[in-house]
Amino acid sequence: MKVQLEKTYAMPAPAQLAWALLQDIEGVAGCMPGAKITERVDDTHYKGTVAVKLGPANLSFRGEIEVRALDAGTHSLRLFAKGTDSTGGSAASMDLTARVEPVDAASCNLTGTSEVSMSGKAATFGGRVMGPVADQILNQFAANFSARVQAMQAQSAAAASGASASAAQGLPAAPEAKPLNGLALMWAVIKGWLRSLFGIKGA
Amino acid sequence: MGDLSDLKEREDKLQGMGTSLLRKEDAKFIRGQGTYIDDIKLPGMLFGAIVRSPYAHARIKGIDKSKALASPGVVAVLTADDLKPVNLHWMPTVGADVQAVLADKKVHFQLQEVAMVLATDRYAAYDGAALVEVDYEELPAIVDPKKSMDKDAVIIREDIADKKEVGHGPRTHPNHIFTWEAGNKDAADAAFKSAEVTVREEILNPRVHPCPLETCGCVASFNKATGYLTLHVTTQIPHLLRTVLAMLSGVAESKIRVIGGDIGGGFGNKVPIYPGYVVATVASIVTGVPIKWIESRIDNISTTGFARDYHCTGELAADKNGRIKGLRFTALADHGAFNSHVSASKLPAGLFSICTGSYAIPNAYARVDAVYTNKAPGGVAYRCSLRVTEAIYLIERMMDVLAQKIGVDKAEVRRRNFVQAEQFPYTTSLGWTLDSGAYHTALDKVLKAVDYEGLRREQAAKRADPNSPTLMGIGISTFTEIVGAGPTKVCDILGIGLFDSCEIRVHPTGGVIARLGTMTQGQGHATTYAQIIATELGLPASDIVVEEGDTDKAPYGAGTWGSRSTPVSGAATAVAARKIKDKAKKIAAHLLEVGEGDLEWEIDRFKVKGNPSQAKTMKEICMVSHTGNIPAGMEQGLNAVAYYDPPNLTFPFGAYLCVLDVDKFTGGISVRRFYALDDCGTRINPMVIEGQIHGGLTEAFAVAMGQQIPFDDNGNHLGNSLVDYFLPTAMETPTWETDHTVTPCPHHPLGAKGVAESPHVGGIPCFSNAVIDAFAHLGVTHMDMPHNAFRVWQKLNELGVNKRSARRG
Amino acid sequence: MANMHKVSFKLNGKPVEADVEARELLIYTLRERLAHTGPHIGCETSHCGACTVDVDGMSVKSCTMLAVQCDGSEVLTIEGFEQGGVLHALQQAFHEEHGLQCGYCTPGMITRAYRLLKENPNPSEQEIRYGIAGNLCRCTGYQNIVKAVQSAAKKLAAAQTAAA
Amino acid sequence: MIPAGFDYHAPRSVADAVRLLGSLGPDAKLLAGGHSLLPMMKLRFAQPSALIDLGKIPDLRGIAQAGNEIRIGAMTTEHDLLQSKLLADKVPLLIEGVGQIADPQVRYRGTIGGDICHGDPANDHPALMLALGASFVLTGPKGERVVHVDGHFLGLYATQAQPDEILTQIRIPIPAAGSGWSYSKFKRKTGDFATAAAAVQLQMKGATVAKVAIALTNVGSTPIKANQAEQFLLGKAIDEASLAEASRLAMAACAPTHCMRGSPDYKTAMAGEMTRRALQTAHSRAKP
Repeated sequence: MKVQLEKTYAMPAPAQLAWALLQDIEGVAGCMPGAKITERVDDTHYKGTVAVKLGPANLSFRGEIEVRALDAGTHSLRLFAKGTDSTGGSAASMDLTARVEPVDAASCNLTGTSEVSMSGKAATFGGRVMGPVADQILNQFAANFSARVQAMQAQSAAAASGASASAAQGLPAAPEAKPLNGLALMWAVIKGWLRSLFGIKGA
Repeated sequence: MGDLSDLKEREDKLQGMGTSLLRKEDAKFIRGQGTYIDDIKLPGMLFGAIVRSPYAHARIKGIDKSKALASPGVVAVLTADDLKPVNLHWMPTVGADVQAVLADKKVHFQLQEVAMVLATDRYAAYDGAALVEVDYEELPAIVDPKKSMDKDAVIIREDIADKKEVGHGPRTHPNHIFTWEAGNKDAADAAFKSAEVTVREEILNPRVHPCPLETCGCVASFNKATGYLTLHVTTQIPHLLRTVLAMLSGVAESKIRVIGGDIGGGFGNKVPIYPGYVVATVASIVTGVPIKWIESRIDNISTTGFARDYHCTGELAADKNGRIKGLRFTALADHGAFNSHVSASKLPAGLFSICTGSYAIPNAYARVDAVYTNKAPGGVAYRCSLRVTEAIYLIERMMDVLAQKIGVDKAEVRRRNFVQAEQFPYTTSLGWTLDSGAYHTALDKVLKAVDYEGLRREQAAKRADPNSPTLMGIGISTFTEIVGAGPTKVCDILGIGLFDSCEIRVHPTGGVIARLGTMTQGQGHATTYAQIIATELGLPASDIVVEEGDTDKAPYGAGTWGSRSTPVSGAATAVAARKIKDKAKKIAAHLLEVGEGDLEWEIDRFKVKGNPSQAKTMKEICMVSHTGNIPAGMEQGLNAVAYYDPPNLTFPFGAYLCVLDVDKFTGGISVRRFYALDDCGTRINPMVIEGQIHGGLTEAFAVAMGQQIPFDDNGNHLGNSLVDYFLPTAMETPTWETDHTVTPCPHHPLGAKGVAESPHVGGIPCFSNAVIDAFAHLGVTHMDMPHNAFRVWQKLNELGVNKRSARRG
Repeated sequence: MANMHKVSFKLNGKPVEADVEARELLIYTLRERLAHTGPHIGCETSHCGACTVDVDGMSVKSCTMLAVQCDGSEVLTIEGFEQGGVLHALQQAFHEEHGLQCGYCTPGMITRAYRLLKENPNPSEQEIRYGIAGNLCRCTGYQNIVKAVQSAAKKLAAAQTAAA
Repeated sequence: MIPAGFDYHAPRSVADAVRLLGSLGPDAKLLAGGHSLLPMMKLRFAQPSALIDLGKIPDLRGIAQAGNEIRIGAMTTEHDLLQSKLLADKVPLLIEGVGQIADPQVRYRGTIGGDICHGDPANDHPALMLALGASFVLTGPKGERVVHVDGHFLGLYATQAQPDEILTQIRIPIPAAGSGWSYSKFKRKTGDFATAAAAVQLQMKGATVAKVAIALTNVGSTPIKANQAEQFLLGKAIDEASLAEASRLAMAACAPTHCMRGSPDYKTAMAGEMTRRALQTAHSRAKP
């Protein structure tokens, strides 16, 4: 059970800042809904957990992340993450390439290309929900990422001439890992659509 | 004395062969008093839960038991490493291969057995299983057998990568198992070269599962003091299982007792020997306490006893009138990760060579190539004999393809190719000798019963009407089955011939106990065997007890599968009864002071010819046989045992016809009528036969219309629970019309043939032929099973049949 | 460790008690603690109906109900059908119409049919098929089961009028 | 196939249930009929710390008429609905839909509230509620609020109900006398979710459509209201042309995913076909 995803998000910050954040794996993981780095093995190997929650369903994966490439030239990062869920019945892996492309001095695009592969029970029973869920995860990731780059921007502005190279230090703590919340996410994802249909009832 | 009403009364009292005697086995089942495997509870028993792989193909880098061992109630966690000391982490298969009992370094298919957690109860065991941490390194999986033998294909079985052969001739690729051939290829090729007409189709028999309502399981109990091993187990082959256990465990076969108990349906799923049985047995030997292992439904569909997965090509060569001159059938067989396919040693492709069916085909060639994939092993015969459904499906489909090609009616093309009644015994070009048959009679009776011409007229009218919301299909199947394995000269498993047995003991007051090597799973053996003995010995069936499945009590036999019970054990029963009858006759002659030649048999007694008042009833003889008043030199008692090695298999046949309607817009199919005529020779219990046919047809309907075990590219199951796997309910299941002719088997002591599988083997092609016939006028010659609405709709959509005419109403 | 609960209910008319974990399924309590092995486990996803029992006048799949939910209930299983050595009309009819083969679905099937006939004493064939659609049988093809339910319905109706 | 451990609570009143829900936190789940939740728990996809069983709250069961609406307690079972003369008389669409849910045993246990709260677009009640224009009473710590079905379903397993709220009652406006109805459901087998299904409530004025509601099951991440098809049909006669266009518009609103039931194309086509058939049946039942 594989899904390919390619998404581009506009980031209201200079490419340098976004790239700086992208190089900070803990920081990146911090933007992943429900994800947490539990151990830094070395510069390119980490251990962590991801919790995915959807209605009554709740899967928590533990596994490893390997940084396969970090290319300053193209501002791109390639990660490979894999793990098994707490009951051992399911497994997942993700091959992710994230790239930062400057748009102008103040903004850039974050493009993520990933192939998510599922095995076990989750693949057998989750087929019907997998597309939407992966979508939600990426959207919230982008939202968190954007929030953090903006925070960095504020900070580096404050620190007068901030050296983007060192901008990765002293970041605000990654938002504490909350499991992906189906309700909040779906709400975010389809709010616009709902508004067009029914006004903003229930918002 | 002797008048007709008296004869009838005595006859009726026996309730012997030919009567629809109500089943003896029902009494416990209707009260909920059956003893199925999960009903068995022994003191101190532990429950074993199996840890399974989420990956279809992966290396095991490590297994961490610590969390599981710390879980409440968990007693032990067994892995391959724990079985190594006793050398039971791998086990030999009937396919001359080996199979991992618990995954050793690698998992080869999704949900493969990796570890067993032993705990004080089922809940604790499953909690523990969820806590066993296995570190995997995923490998690419091969799911499509057509890719197994690619040059760059990943090697599935590293453990035998350099093995030159797996039982059946040279391997041409590390993922190749064997290639089997039958018939004369040159003669067949020549027939195709000179043929006026040839047809060819690629036809799939998808991977399915017998899915009995009870899953597999066992309770293994080893007594350390006595060294005696008792295995309660869901098995169709208790005696062969005992022998294999002795070979595996080193425990003397005399100290192993296998007990079949009540079985909640088998349909082939309970023939193989599964890792769960072996781990539970080893665990009991090691711990000295009883171990229960019960499969979940998902594990059942995913890992034990799949069937089919034959990717076939059918070719027929014929003259322009449809008379067949040559046949070439080949199959690529997906055997999964280990070759534990159930088959007789000399028949790696089972009885696939019955694929000439009911037809006189002068030149034929068949070939099967078996390969490994990252799927579960253990291919079984799902309510059929070994690979017979695959063979008959192919020939019955191809008869339709040929008929469409030459524009001859599908019933007529069959008539033109049938083996003629006077040709029997008829030896096919692939080497089987069909003992008897009356194919024309059967087909004509069915066509008349359903008004075949009328149906074809109605179909023509529907086809002419563009506004008809449905397509009408008429399917025919005139199959010949091959059951009752089998003659030991052709059929053995692990060297043991597939004979079977019956031991009969007659008690002084006329009560009888009979014990057999077979194993009922609902077929009604306790009733039908008793009826055979009742007729043979003139003692009432009500006083005859039948026992099976306990290897300490029953004589050795190959068990119940492949519709072999009546053909083999039924024969053994008759032979044993006749031994007793011969002795009884001597005693009667002695008592009546006449020669044996002066006696004649009448229902329940021997009487003196011409002096009917002079007679001895069997009941009287039973008592006398236990006294001193028997012929000099004769031993007391009326007991006999018979081991029956059948001279040939039996060849039941039938003619089926199905009428159905396809909804043009949804692809949904509704079966309007299904008429099944079966000929199984002598009919022992018509009620039981009818019941077997209803069940077989229903399983055929399930296979044709919906069953399939689907996988994604990673080898993940996509439908391995009853959420998706199709078991029809009373709502979906059609109503069955049954009929019969009787053509006795010339070589069976009772003239009987097997029957339970005919409706499955003959039913599947009948459904498919009906579905495809609905599309025949649109040029469609084949559609693969299952014919579920989605797949049928895709064809409707492709042909544009589902478009409504844009007329404004 | 999940907390334990004491549940007490009437099983085939007799009061019973069991100490169970909250997560314990009714089928497990009946089979493992109360030695009623008539109802069986066939699928675990509440499709097959082999575990069907009657709880407070409802046909229930006991693999999808918690034992704790039955506290104070009236539970009927196949073991409760035979009264004073006399088989229930449904048990008799399943035997006479050859409505069973391996017997594994039979307890659930009969228990379901019992409630069906309580609610609809004279069902048509279609109503019977619809009424037992929650119970799978792999052996019989249902035809004789339908016959058995029809024949039991007649017997019960006759008994009714006789009693009246 | 055994659930992980959890605590069990069986409150006797809605107030107690709300209190428990608040105190036990987000890992506690409400238990209704259990035929969606328990299988998920047996597969250990769901491992709630506690279950709050609503089955012992008598106030949550029952069917009654209040003015122009029918009020149904959230814990009323499908079987109760099927037995209701009141519903058969006033809201026959609901009866026709419920009769096609799962199997008899599931209908004895399954509840209308549970079916709605699960937020699964494959369930039948969500679309039925859309077609009937129902409202839901949600009870939480701050008391009750009534939300309309439109917009209630946010996505897969996601509804407007907040984590601390309980659906306590369903309110269905009684359709105008003489209106027609149909729930056309296409499924693989008994007990299966719909491949696609259409719920239609139709009111004719003479030969033309005065009012129509069309809702679709299992062809998107939520149940779908076929607004454009509805708009189109207003004032039109039900004939081949309008049926074709209405089902085309209904199909345009579908966004199903692939599963064993079929491809998105197929499910969309079935949604169109079920829409057509439901409209035809509803039309045949409607009085002009």
